[in-house]
Amino acid sequence: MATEKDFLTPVLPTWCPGCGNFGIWTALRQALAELGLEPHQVVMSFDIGCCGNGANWHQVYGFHSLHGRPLPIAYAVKLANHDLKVITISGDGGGYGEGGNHFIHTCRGNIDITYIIHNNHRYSLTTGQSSPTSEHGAKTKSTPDGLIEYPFNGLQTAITCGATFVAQGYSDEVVHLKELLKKAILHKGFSLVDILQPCVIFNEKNIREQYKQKVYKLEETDYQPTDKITAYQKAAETEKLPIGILYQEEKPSYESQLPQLAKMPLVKQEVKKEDISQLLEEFK
Amino acid sequence: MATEKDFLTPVLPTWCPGCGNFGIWTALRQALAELGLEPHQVVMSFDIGCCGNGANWHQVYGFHSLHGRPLPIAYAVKLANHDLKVITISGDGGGYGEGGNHFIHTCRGNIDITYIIHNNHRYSLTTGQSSPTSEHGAKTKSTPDGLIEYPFNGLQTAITCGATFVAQGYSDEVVHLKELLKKAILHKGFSLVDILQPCVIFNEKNIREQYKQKVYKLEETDYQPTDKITAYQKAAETEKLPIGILYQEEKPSYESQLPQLAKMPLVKQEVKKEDISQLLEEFK
Amino acid sequence: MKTSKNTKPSKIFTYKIGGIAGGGQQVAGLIFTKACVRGGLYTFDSSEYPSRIRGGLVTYRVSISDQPVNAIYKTTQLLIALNREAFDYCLPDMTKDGVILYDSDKFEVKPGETKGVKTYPLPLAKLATQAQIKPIAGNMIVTGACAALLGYDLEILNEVIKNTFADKGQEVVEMNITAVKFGYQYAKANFDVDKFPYKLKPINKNDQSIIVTANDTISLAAVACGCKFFASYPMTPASSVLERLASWAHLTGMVVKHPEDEISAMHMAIGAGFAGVRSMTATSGGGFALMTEALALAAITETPVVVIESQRPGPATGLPTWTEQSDLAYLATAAHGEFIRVILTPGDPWEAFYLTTQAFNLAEKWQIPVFVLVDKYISEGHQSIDQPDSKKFNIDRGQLLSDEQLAKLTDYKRYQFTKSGVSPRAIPGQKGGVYLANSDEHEEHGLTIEGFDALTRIKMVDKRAAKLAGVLKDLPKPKLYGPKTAKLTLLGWGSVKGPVLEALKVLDKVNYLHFSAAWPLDKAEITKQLKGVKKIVVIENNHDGQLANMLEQVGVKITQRLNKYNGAQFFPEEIIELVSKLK
Amino acid sequence: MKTSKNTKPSKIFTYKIGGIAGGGQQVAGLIFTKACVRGGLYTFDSSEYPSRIRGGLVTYRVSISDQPVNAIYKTTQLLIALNREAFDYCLPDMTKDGVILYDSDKFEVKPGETKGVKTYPLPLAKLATQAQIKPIAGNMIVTGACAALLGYDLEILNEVIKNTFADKGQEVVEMNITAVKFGYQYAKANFDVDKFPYKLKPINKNDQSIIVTANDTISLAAVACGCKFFASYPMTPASSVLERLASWAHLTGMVVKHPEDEISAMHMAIGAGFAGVRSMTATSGGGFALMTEALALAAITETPVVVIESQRPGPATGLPTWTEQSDLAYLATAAHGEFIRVILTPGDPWEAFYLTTQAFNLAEKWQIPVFVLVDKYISEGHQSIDQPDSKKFNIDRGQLLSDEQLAKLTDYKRYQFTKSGVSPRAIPGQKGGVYLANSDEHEEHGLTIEGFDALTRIKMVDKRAAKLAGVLKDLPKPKLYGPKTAKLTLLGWGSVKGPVLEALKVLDKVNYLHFSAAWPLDKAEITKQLKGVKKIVVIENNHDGQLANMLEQVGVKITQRLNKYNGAQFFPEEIIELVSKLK
Ligand SMILES: Cc1ncc(C[n+]2csc(CCOP(=O)(O)OP(=O)(O)O)c2C)c(N)n1
Ligand SMILES: Cc1ncc(C[n+]2csc(CCOP(=O)(O)OP(=O)(O)O)c2C)c(N)n1
Ligand code: SF4
Ligand code: SF4
Ligand SMILES: [Mg+2]
Ligand SMILES: [Mg+2]
Repeated sequence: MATEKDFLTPVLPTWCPGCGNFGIWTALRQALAELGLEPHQVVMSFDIGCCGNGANWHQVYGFHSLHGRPLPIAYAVKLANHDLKVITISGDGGGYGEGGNHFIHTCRGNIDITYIIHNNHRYSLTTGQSSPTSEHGAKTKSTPDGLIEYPFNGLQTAITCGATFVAQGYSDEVVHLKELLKKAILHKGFSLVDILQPCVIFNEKNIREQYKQKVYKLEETDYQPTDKITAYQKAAETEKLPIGILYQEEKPSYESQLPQLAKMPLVKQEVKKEDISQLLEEFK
Repeated sequence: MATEKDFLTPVLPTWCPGCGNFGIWTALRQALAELGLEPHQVVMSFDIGCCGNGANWHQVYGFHSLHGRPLPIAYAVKLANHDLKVITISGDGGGYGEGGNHFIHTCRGNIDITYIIHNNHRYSLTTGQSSPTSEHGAKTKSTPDGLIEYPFNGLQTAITCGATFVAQGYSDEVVHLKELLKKAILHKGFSLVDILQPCVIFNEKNIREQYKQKVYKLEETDYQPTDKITAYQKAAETEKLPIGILYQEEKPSYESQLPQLAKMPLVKQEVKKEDISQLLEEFK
Repeated sequence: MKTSKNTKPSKIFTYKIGGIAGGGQQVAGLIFTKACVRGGLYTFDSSEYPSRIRGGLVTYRVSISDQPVNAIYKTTQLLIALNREAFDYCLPDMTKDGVILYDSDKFEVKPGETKGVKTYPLPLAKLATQAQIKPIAGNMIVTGACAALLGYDLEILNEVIKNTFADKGQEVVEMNITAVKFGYQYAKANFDVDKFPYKLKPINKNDQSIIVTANDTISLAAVACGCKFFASYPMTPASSVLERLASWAHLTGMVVKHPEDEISAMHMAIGAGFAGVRSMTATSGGGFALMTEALALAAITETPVVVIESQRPGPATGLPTWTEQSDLAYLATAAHGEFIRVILTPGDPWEAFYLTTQAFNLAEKWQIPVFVLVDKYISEGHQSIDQPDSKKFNIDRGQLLSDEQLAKLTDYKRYQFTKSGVSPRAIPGQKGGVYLANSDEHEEHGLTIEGFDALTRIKMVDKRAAKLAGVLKDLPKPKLYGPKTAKLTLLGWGSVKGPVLEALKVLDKVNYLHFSAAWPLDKAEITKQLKGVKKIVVIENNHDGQLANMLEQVGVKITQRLNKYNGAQFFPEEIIELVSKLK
Repeated sequence: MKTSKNTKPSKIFTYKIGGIAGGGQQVAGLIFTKACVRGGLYTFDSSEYPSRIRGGLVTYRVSISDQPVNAIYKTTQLLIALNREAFDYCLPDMTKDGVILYDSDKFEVKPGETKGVKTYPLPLAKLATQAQIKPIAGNMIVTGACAALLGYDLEILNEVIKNTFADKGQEVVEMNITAVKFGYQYAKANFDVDKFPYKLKPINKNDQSIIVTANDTISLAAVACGCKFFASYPMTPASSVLERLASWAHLTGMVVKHPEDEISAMHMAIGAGFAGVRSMTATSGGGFALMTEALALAAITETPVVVIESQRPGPATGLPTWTEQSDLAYLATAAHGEFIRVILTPGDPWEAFYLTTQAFNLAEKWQIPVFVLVDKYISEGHQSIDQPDSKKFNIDRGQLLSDEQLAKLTDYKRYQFTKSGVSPRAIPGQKGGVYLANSDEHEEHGLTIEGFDALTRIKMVDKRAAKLAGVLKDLPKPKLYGPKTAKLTLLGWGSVKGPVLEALKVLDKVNYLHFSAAWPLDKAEITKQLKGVKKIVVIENNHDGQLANMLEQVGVKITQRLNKYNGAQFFPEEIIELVSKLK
C-alpha cells in the first residue's frame, strides 16, 4: 500500500518557508495514503498560482492547467474515467475570480470531485494583488486606496449553488484537515474544502495569531451540517471561523446518473469503428 | 418631458407574438418615462439573445454587446459617466451562464446599475437549449435525456454576493413590473430584477397558466425585504413565486466611493496633456 | 460518392420557396427534396433566415439534377412566394421561362411586375378551407402544385410524407396527403402545367442516399470513429452538432455535455483527451475566441483534441445566421506562443465525414489540436450523398503505452525527446505512467523548468515543432479537379468547393485546386502542384483573401483574387461570369 | 534622448549579482544603478527570476557606460555570487580580467574553477556581525565593495541610499550607509582593488535622467495623454502597469479597476471608450487570449481602445517570468471576422512612451483597437533615459461631435458611410446623439441588418476596411538606424532594437530597419525602403520568425532569419557574432 511518501515527486517545494500551503500538502498526502489510494488512481488538476505550483511535488496524474480552469479539466476527467479519484486545487484568485463561473456551475451538477481552495485572500504568485476574498478596505498592490468590494463567500455560494459537501479547513490544523479531506474525497458528489491558508508574504504579519484566535472546530460544538439555512448562516461567520463540515447532503452524483457510464468508464470502452447505420436512417 | 413613446426606435420588435418580452419592454419604457428621464440620459447594454434583440427597439444610448458580457460594459459606462442611468439586459443564459462570473463579482461592488434578467429558463434565440435556470430533468435540445443539474438561483446568489436590491418580477404583471423597475432604477447601488418571462415557443405550452397560479405579490403580504436570511429563504420558493422586492439595503455605491469622481464624471474632465513631473520623481 | 465528373453540364432545376418565418417553408422544401432523392435525383439545398425565432423572411432553395449537384444555383426556375417580401427578394433570380406561384390571399402581383415571368395565384387560406385541411398544411398544397407543374411522381411524394409525419399520427399523415393531392389537382386544373418547360422524372428507386449537412456528417463521423466525449456550448451555425450528438447519446453511449460557457467546453474536451478518451468540441468563431487560451494549453501539454468551428460573418456577432469564410487566418495563429495546429477544411458533407475521422487520427497520432473548419453554408445546407463507407477510414490512436510496456519502464518520460516530436502517452489510471501535464514549460517528465534551463526550453520547443514534418506528410494534399492543364487555375478551401465544381462543368480550360487542409501549408507540395500554372485565381468567401495571403507567404504568385463577403456563398453562375472575364 | 549614434563603441561595463530570491539582489543592484545614473552615466538592466515568491535563483544585471546604452551585455566584468547556483550559472559570462566576489559564508570556490578569473571571498554573515548591521543589509556591504573595486564615488551612493530608504526612517538609512562604508573599506583592505581594470567615474551631476522600464513609460504616457480609465487583471509581465497606475490614482484622478477576469477588463475598457473616456487595459498573451472575442466587439462597434500586451514565452503558461516575442502573428489576425487593428511595437522605454501617446490618438482618430506590444525584457528591464518631453506628442481625439453640431443634425448616423471610413462620434449623455453600438452587423444608425440586406453588409465591411489607407499614413514608418547603405540590413521589431543598436556600434556596413508598427504592414513603403538592399536578415526573439513570415507575404525576399527562443533576449555580442558570420 502506498504511504504518504509515495505521493512525493523528486521536486522540492518552492513555497516560502512558513507558507500555509505546506500544511495542506501534508494533510492531503496523508489523506490519500490513509484512504488506501495509489498515485496512479488519483488525478489532480491544478490552477496557476502559488497553490498550483504544487503540481510539481504531488506524485499523481497531474494536470497543471490554466489560471481559473482546473475545474472543467477535472470535470471531464471524472466523466472520462469515473474509477479515478479526482481532486482540484485552486487559489482564491483562480477559483473564485478567474474561474468563478466554473465554480458556480460545477456545484449545480454534483459531479464527484473534491475542490480544494488554498484561500490566502490574495493573488500571491503575482505578488500580492487583492483577490475576491480580500477584506473590504484591503490595501493591496492593485487596490492601494483600499478595496471597495466586499469579499466573496465561497462557502455560502457553494451551498446556494447546490454543492453537497461544503467545508472550511485551516492549513495549520493538519490532522483536522486530513480528516476533513478524507471525508471530502469519500463523499459521493461535489465537495468544496475552502482552506484558510496563511501567506507569510502578503497577509498581515500576524495572520497566524489571528487565525489561532478565531478558528474553532465544529466537531467540538453540537453543530449539525444537515440544514442548508443553518449552514448558510454558519458560513457567514467571520469573527470566529468554524472549521469542519458546514453542510453535507446525499444526492446522486452527476456521473452516476449517466447510463452511458453504467457498464464501464468511457476510457475502458474500446475505440473502434462504430456502426452508424441506425443513425443514417434519420437522413433518408 | 419624454413619454414612453420617445423610448421607441423606428424598428418593430422581432419577438414572437405573445412573447413575455413585450411586457418587460412596455414596463421599462413606462418606468423610464415616469422617472422623467430622457433617452439620451440612459445607457442600456444588451446581451445576445431574444432579450438582447430588443437593443434595436429601445431608443436610448445602447450597446448591444456580446453574449454574457453586457455587465462589464455597463460597469465601465457608469464609472465613465455616473450622471447616466445605466441599465443592463440579459437572458438567463447570458446573464447566469456565459456571464455568470461578471454577475457574482458585480454584486460585490454595489455599482449603481440595474440588471434586468429576462428569465425564460431557456436559450431561446439559439432555439431552445437548456439554460442555468432550466428545471432539473428538463428535456431540451441540448439535454434530450433530461437535465442533470439543478437550477441556478440568481436571486439567492445576488443576495449572497452582496447585491443591495434583489427583486423578482413577472412580465405579464406590467404595472407591478413598472413600479418594481422604477424602484430598482432609483436604488443607489446594484439592483437585480429577475423577471419570469414566458417564452411561447420553448417553454411548456401552459407556462402562462403555471405562472398565473404561482405568482403572488409580496406587497400584498406582510413581507419585509430587510433581512438577508429571510430574503434568502423567500428566494428559494418555487411552488409559489413571489414577485416584488425580496431584499433591499442601503450601502454606498461603488462609484460614490471614488474620490476621482467627486468633482465631476470622468467624461466631463477635459482630455489634455497632463503634467507628469511629480510622477517622474519616483524614477530618479 | 460521385462528385463532379466534369461531364457536360447536366440540367439543373432550382426551386425556391420564401415566406414568413414559421410558415413551414423549410419543412415543405425538405419533403420535396427527399421525394426527389428517393426518385434517384440529386439535390443541394440552403436556407436563408434571420436571427430571430418567428417572423421575418425565411427562404429555402434547392437545386436538383439527374447528376450529382454540388451547390445551389442562383437562377430559379420555380419560385413560391408566400408573402410580398419573399416575392420582392427572390424575383431577381427568376429565369424568363420560369414560374412564380404566389399566395394570392396574402398579396397581389401587379401586371408587368415580373417582367414577363409567368405567375399563378395560389390562394392558400381559401384552398385550405376548400380542402378541409388546417392552414398549417397549406405548404403541402404548395408542394402538390409544384409536383403538378414538374410532372413529378405523387407516389414517391406521399411515401416521404408518410415517413416524415409517421410519429405525428395517421391523421396528420392523411391531412398532408390530402393537401398534396388537392394542390396537385388544383394546379392541373388552373395552371398551364404543360407549358412549364421544366420537368423532373424519377430515375430509379433510391433508398440508399442520405440528405445531410456537414454538421450531420461531422456528428456521424465522430460517432463512427469512437469519439466518446463531446462538450459544446450552443452557437449558430455549430449548434446542430450538439443537438444531434445529444439526441443520439442514448444510442451511442457518448457523453454529451452542454456546460456553462465555451471556456469550459474546450477545457472539458482537453480534460477528456488527457484522460484517454477521443473528445471533441464545436462552436463558431466567437465561441472559439473564448477557447483560444485553452488551445495553447492543449498544445503545450500535447493533448489531442478536435475542434469543430463553423464560421459565420464577423466581426463579433456579425450576421449570425449567414455564411463567410473569415476565421482561417485567425485559427492559423490563434493563441499566445508558437505551436502546431492543423486546420482541415472540408468542402462538402462527404468530405466533412472523412476529414473528421482523420482529425481524430491526426490529433491522437501527433498529440495536437486539430480543427475541422466549416461554415454556415455547408453546416446547414443539405446535400444528397451516398452513405459513408466505413472501409474508407481507419482508426489510429498514435503512440499509447500498454500496461505491460509501462511496467517495463523504470523512468517513464511523458515528454521524452524524440525525432518525430511525438512521445508515447500513458493514460491516467495506468500504473507506472504517473506524470504531470503541465502548462508551464517542462522537462521530459513534465516538471516545470525555468528559463535558467535554457537548453531544455529550446529542446522542448524544437520537439513540439518537429512534428511539422510528419504532420505535413499525413495531411491530405491539395486536390486538383478538372483538366490536368488549364488556362486558369482556381484555388480555394472549404465550402467554395461546391460552387466551383459546378462552375467547372461549364468553364473550359479551367481547373480547381482544393485545399482540404488549409493549415499548415506545405510549400514544397504547393510549389510542385502549381508548377507551370499560368493564372492563379484564389477564390474565397471573405473580404481579406486569407488563403491568398498565406499562399503569398509561401511564394505563390497570385494573378487575381475573387472575394465575396455579403453573407452569402458563391453561386456557380457568379463564378462562371467572374472567371470568364478573367480568362 | 540620445540613442545609438553609431559612434565607435564606448566602453561598457557589466555587473551581475545573483543569489537566492529574497536576497535583495534587485534592490542592491538598482541602488548601484541609480548611483551611476546620478553620476551622469548610462545604464540598462535586467533581472532573471523564477515564477515563485521566495527561493530559487534571482539575478540582476546592469550594463553601464558613459554613452547611452541600449541593452544588457552578456560579457560580465564584475560578478557577485551570493550562492553556488548563481556562481555556476553566471560564471560562463565572465571576462578573463574580471572579478568575482562570492559569499564565502555560503560556499567555497575550488581553485581552478574559474579558469583564471580572479575571485575574492566576501563572508557576508561574518562581516554583517562585525559591522553590527542586520543580515538584510548584507547586500549593501556588497555594494560598498563594488564601489571600492570600481573606484566609484561613495557620496553619490550614499545620496541614493538616503533617497531610497528615506521612508523607512533614519535608522535604516544609517545602517545601509554603514554597510556600504564597511564593504568599501573591507574591499580596500582585502582586495587588490587597483589591479581591477574597470573603473567607473561620475561624469557630471545628473538629477534629470529617469530609470524606467517600458511598463513605467507606458503608464506615464497614459497619464500624460489623458487616459482616465484603466481596467486590468494582473499577469506577469504586464502587472506593473496596473500597480503603477493604481498607486497614482489618487494623484492622477484615473479610475483604476482590477476586475474578476480579463474578459471583464477588456469589456470595461471598451465600455469606457464607448462612454467617451480614453481607456486602456494591459495583460500578457494568455490574458489577451481571453480578450480576443471582445477585440472583435471593439472593431465592429468602432470603439477606440488601447491594449497593452507584454509578451512572455508560450504556449500557455510557458515561462511566465521570461521573455519572448511570440504573440505578433496572433494579434495580427486575432478574433473571428476581418477588421483593422494596429500593433505598435516599441523597442525601448523611450519609444514606449511616445508610441503609447500615439496609440490613444490612433484609437480615437480611427475608432479602432490599438495594441502596444512589448515583452518581459523591456517591461521589466530599466533603462536610464531623459525625461519625456510633452512637446513631442499631441492629443488627437478624432471626430467627436459637439452638442451644437448634434443639435443641428436631424438624423444622426453614428456609422455614416464616409470615404475615410471614419464617422463622427456622439458620446452617451449628449442630446441628439442617441445611437446603438451594435455587435450585430448594422446600417448607418447602428440598427441590426440581416444578410437579406447584402448591399449594406458590403458597404459596412468596406467602410471599416477603408480606414486602412489612412491608418497606414498615420503609422510610424520603419526607421533606419546605422549607415544609409550597407552590406547587410537587419530587420526587427520591438525589443530586439536595443541589442541590435548596440551591435551596430561594432558591426561595419550593417544597418537596422526597425518596425515601430509591426501591423498593418505598408507594402509600398517597405518595398521603397528595402530597394537596393542586398541582404535582408530578420532578427526576432521567437521560434517561428513571425515578422519574417509577414514580410514574405508582402513580397520581401529574406536572406536569413535569426531567432532566439530560450526565454532570454538577444545579447549584442550574440548579434555581432551571428551577423559577422553572415556578412
Ligand atoms: C489568464 C491568466 N491571467 C492571469 C494570470 C496571472 N496569474 C498567475 S497566478 C495568479 C493569481 C494567483 O492567485 P491565487 O489563485 O489566489 O493563487 P495564490 O498564488 O494566491 O496561491 C494570476 C493572476 C495567468 N497566469 N493567467
Ligand atoms: C460566445 C457566444 N456563445 C454563444 C452564442 C450563441 N448564443 C446567442 S444567444 C444565446 C443564448 C440565449 O439565451 P438567453 O441568454 O437566455 O437569451 P434568450 O434568447 O433566452 O432571451 C447563445 C448561446 C453567442 N452569440 N456568443
Ligand atoms: S507568497 Fe505566500 S502563498 Fe505564495 S508561497 Fe509564499 S507564503 Fe505561500
Ligand atoms: S423564442 Fe421565446 S423568448 Fe424568443 S422571441 Fe419567441 S417567445 Fe420570445
Ligand atoms: Mg490566493
Ligand atoms: Mg433565456
